[in-house]
Amino acid sequence: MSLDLIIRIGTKLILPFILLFAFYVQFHGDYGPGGGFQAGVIAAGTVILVAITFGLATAHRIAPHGLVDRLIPLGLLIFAGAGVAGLLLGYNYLEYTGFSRTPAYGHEYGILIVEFGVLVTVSGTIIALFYAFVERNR
Amino acid sequence: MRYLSLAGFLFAFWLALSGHFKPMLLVLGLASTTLCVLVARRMRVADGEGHPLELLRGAVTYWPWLVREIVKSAWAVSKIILHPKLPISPTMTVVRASQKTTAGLATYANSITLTPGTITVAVSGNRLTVHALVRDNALDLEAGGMDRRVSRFEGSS
Amino acid sequence: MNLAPETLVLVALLAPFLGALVIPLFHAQPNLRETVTIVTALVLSLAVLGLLGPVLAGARPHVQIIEVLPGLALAFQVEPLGMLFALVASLLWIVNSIYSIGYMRSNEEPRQTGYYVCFAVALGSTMGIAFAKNLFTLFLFYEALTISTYPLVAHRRDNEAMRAGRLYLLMLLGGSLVLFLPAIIATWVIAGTVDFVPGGVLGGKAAAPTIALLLGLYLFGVGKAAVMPLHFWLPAAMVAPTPVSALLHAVAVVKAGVFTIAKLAAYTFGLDTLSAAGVNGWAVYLASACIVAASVIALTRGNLKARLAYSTVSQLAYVVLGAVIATPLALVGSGMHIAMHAFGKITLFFCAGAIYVAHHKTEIAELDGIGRLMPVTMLAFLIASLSIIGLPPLGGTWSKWMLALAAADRGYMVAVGALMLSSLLNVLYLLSIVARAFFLPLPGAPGGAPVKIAEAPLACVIPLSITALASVALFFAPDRIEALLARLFAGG
Amino acid sequence: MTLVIDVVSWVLVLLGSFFVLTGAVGLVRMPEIFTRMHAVSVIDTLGIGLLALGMALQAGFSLVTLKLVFLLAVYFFIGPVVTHALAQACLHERIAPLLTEDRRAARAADLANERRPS
Amino acid sequence: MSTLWTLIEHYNYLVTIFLMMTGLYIVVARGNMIKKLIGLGIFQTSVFLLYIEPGKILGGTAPILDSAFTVYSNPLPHVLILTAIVVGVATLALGLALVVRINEAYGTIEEDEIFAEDSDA
Amino acid sequence: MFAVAAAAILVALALAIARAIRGPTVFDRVLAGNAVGTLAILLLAVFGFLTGRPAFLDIGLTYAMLNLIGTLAVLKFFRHGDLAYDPEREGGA
Amino acid sequence: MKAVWPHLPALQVVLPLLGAAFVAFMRRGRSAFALALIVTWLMPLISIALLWQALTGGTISYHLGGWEPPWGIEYRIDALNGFVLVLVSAVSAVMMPYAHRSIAREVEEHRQAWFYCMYLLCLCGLLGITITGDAFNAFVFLEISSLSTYVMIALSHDRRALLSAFQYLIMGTIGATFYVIGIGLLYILTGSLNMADVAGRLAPVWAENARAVIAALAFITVGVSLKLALFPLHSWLPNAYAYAPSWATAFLSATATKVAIYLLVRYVFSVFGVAIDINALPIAEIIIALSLAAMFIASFIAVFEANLKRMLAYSSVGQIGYITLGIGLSNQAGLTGGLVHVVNHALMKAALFLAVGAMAYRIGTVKLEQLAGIGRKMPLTVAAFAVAGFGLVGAPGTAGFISKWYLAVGAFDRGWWLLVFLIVGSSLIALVYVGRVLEIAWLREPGPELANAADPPLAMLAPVLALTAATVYFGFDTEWTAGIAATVAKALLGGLR
Ligand code: NA
Ligand code: NA
Repeated sequence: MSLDLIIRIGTKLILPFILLFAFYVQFHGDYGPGGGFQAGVIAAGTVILVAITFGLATAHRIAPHGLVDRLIPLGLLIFAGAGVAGLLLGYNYLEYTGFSRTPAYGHEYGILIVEFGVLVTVSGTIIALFYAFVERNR
Repeated sequence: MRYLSLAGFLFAFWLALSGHFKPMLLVLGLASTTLCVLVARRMRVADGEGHPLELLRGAVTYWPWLVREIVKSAWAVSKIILHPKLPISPTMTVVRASQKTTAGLATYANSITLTPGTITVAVSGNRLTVHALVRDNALDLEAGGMDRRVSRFEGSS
Repeated sequence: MNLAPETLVLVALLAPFLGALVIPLFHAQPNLRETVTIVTALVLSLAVLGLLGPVLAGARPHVQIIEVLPGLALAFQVEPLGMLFALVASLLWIVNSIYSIGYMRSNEEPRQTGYYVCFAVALGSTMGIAFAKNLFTLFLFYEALTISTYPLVAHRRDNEAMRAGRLYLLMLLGGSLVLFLPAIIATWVIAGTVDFVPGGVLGGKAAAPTIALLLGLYLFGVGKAAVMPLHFWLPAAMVAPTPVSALLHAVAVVKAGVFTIAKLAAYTFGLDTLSAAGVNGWAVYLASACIVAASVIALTRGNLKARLAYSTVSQLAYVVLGAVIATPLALVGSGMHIAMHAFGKITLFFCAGAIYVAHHKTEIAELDGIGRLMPVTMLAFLIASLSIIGLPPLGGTWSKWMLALAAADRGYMVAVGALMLSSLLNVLYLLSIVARAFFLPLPGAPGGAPVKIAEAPLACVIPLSITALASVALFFAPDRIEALLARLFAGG
Repeated sequence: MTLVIDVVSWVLVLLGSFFVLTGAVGLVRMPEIFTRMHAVSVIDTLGIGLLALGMALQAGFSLVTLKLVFLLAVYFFIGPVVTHALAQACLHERIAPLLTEDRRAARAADLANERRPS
Repeated sequence: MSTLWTLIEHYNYLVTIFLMMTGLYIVVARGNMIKKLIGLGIFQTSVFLLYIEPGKILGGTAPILDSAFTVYSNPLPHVLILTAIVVGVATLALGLALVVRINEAYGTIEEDEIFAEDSDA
Repeated sequence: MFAVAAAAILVALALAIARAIRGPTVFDRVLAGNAVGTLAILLLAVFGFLTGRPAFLDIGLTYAMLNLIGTLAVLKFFRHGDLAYDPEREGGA
Repeated sequence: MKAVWPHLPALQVVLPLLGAAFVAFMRRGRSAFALALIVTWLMPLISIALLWQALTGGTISYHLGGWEPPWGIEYRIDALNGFVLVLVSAVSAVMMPYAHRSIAREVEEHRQAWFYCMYLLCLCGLLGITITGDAFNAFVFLEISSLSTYVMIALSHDRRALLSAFQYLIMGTIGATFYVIGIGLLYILTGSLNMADVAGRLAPVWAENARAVIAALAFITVGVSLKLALFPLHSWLPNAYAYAPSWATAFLSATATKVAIYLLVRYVFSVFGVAIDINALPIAEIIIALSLAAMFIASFIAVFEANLKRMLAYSSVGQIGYITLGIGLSNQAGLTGGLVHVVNHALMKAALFLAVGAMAYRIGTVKLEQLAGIGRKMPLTVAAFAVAGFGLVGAPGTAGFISKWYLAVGAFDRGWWLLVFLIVGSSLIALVYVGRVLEIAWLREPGPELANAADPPLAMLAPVLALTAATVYFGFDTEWTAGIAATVAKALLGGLR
């Protein structure tokens, strides 16, 4: 079977919007913890969708192994690093008040960074798991 | 151009979803949009198929027509479902698609599927294999009314 | 060299362990290796002898290493009973070491380095037991003694030896963990201390039945005392080489058991508490029964070492008897019997070993006429037997006499009867061997014909002669021991 | 005005509910997979659409409405793709559709003929 | 009657208990590792329902888009549920990965067959 | 009004679940499963309106997207036994 | 230094987390090990400083993110968890040098970096459970440590490790879920997740709805008991310990179960105990009964195990029984005994598992019948095994004796004579399984397959000997073990209602 036209076009059409939706979820998680996780799942979903419709090679071109494997610890580093940055600025761990002159904004920025770390880790994990699953016999 | 348009759509999508117009969120929205466009480029999805900018103009007339078709056939299918005898006559057929672009072809195929009572089962060249719930639906499609409508929509751009 | 008594205590404790560390270094040079053993034994004996004077003078040298828990310390203190025990053990170690050299080399025994290491550790542990200031310290070295002697018991490594080793470990270590340790902890809970204090620590702290129960725990928990019916390990351990048997029966192991019992009587229970109504009566009868029963069993054994083993079980019960009668006289008798029996029994085992080394005989039935082949050995056997029986002019006389006197004093006529009956049985099972050796003809040799004397090597014969002579000497010097033991009651 | 909106949204919601129910009934009643897909498509189109419209009317024009419209749009793009994929997979797995008439062979020939003259 | 009311009022407890039991049963009764994981997933899901109740008690709501942005928000139940879900998903993913490797190593994912194979070896 | 809708959706849900259980083919289950998902989202949306929490729309959107991915994955898996199957590289099925 | 001082609680958890993140970037096992070593060696410095602060200055409270408890997550260090922190970090630090060669032998090359990453995550989780004062945060850390543990086990090249990891995953998840149900109930009842806060609010709830409080206690107890392998919830442990990489087994046996025990103590005494009359419930009786069952049944099974690691694993189940027995006794001496055995068992079991791991390193097997005469070839290793083994028996002069002493005194203080005999009697079983190994190792002649066996390299030998020395040292100097345990026990019992 050649690559099915309808599925191909449908996927192409919707992919950027799925990704954007991921970012939307990311930045609108009520400014509290959580958004990063769903966003990570959705973002990873785009890569999985690519792999399913366009094949694994395409997915690898977009998200190579080396990148994916490093996303997990990178997210962790972002998360923990933001906390440590708080420490370095003289506040408690995970206290981001020091990130801006206005404490409330500082806190907001901190949450954003942390959530971004979560996004990176989660998407990396899910893509890595997907790769591990589909490549197990190769 | 295509990317610019995609960016426009994406940002509109963002605004609709977000509903916040605080500077920080707007900045984030723009950043996200840019990132998405970049990724789309990397994925090579925003081409004539994936972002059929050309079909935009015809959409204004085509979509309302399609909605009307959907309502009509949904009503028809409902009647069949609720009819005690379940008067179905499933039929498989092949119809010709006269669209010139793959985007147009996909529009036709999806329109068939969207309309209750008919499903595009397979696409092969410009032949669509269609499953219809009743024989009349199949014959209607064979007659090519919808095909012409989609082609006109495609051509109008 | 004039060392402080405290230093001598440490020297006595550390010398054997240091020796054990040095011995393996000379694995390839047996002569040097054995020199290390002998030197260590000499150093130990000198240190212990050096303590004798101060202790006789009333000093109680005392060393605390560390306080393990509040009120519970790893600590040592020399007192008369321990002094006596340490003296006996350290002196006999010298003799035993010399004997070991002859025995092990003649028999070309394997694993000799390990053997000497274990021996040294066992002696170090024995010193720990002798000088322990409290039950915790005593228990620590008691277990160390068990563990270090276990490889000696299993020395032959065949199935029988392994089984004996397992039994040894299980009954001694197991018994001590299951009965002895709870008794110690109970003492701790009841008295608030496990220190050895003259006059005891339990007096007035608990009701008589509780004390009696505690006594039972100690009697059976201290498995090394081989109180019947927990004595099986001792006959089974006969598979070990003879010097090991000597270690078990005379130098250290069982002596550590009965020493512990005597020490408990004097310093944990206190004689008054122990002899109070409803506490010790049952134990006196138990000890009496053991004395007789073990003697009867000894009579039925045809294997020389097995007979000696049951003899030991019986003789240990004498010490226990003295401890549980719990009068000063009885306790002095007990302490004295530890020494007397040690010299007698070690002689007997040396003799049994010498017979094995020279003629590879183990069964009593094979000993017909052997006195003609080994006159010195069998003469020593006779002397030792008489000491065990308790006939003058031998050391055993005094201890038995004191025990009987103390029993009569307290009205334990059954105990007196048991002592007398046991002496009779001793005569039967020991002197019958001597009689067989001297008066029955040597099989295979024409009657009356002169036979060539074939003794064991000198390294075997000299030690057994020394110990036999010591048994005689002890008859004439009981007052020294008595003087030492009398210090037990000399005003705290 | 509110009354009119109320009434209209009432009607829409009721109609939507009707189509949802009908589709579900069809899902149960239809004899095999292909025909069942047709029943489900009633839910996916009119069922969802009318209900959403009814709710949007109630909410008035707001972001929520806009969002609802977006939701519908996404459904309209994704729905047929999913349905198509399912149907295609069925056919590929050799699940023979229950047919009263199979016009494929004849039509293929017709179309081939049609093309040749042109 | 009042008992019945109590039960109905605390329907989420009932559902929780039902899911717990179902999940545990599957975990225990099934030899197929995938099914065990499914059971485990159901079992874990039961917890999420439990945390919905305090949300009501404390007057917290699920995140609302246009609500005023609060800096110091309480750890609302939904955060807890979400975290629990994350943990659950991670557990299931790891379990699945293990099952895949078990299948490679043993050629089966039935527990009794694996036991049989290991005891042969 | 919304209560009526909710009731209708609930009944529809029951029917769809019945179909999902009865099958008989895996594709029937996938179809019914999709319908269950759609109906559940619809129900949530209705409840959202009832309780004034339109955030459920986001859930609906998420579901729609994940549904696409999930269905495609399931179908591909059943078809090729392998999600990594690459139609461009490995040619005809 | 001054700037770091107030943030030590955070660093205790964050450093291993950061370390794990960095290690994950690494490809080579060697560099991963190096980083893990550095991080691990920093841990005891922090934990000792924290314990010192807690002992001298009272309870430390650190507010994560600057949010005030009970809303924010609070790290709360008192003598109890300071003590556990020091145990976990110090034991890890001592055994860490051993890891490099052992892991290189037992884990495939390309997975070694991954192993160290998981180890650091696990360490982070364990320290997190111990340090946090927030019930839900403890759950998160519990799962972090558990998930990384499953991976660590599965990374062994023995395929049976996969199955063991799976079984552990199932049981561990059930346990964690029970725990989270328990704290969910507490949350419903009190509206708080901060342990200290919950304890403060529980009393009125108890008066009103005792059954729900009991349910919460039951769920938490069962969940944590699964994690700490309380008999009969131990079924995951023997296989997991037997087939995991040797070093991982030693690490887990010394730390993971101990941290779970800490959690149990924390809930029973500091959360529920202060609010309700815990002695009115049959919880002590149940724990004591299960502990006794563990002490006898699990130890008895150990006697018949042919695989040395499995034998030690069953022994662990039995030894955990002693710890929980002390918790069940809940009087000064008994609780002290239980707590001090947490330390003592950690030291002894770590030494034993490491010694066995050294045998596996040298001869590739830990089957008992193949170890005949190994005492001759690996004298120091087997000597260490012997000393630590006698520690399990409770021989005087070892740390194990101290534990049993306190436990027995605790039983006496309750007036339970019979229990005393059961406590000491069960050590007989330990004597049998330890003695059996020693007999084979020392008293048999080595076969030709042991020709190349010798004591392991220094980096592996030193931790074994150090832990063994600690076993002996803490048998005599108990100021830092029993001393602190007694202080902690006094504080815990003093807080009881
Ligand atoms: Na359709
Ligand atoms: Na353990």
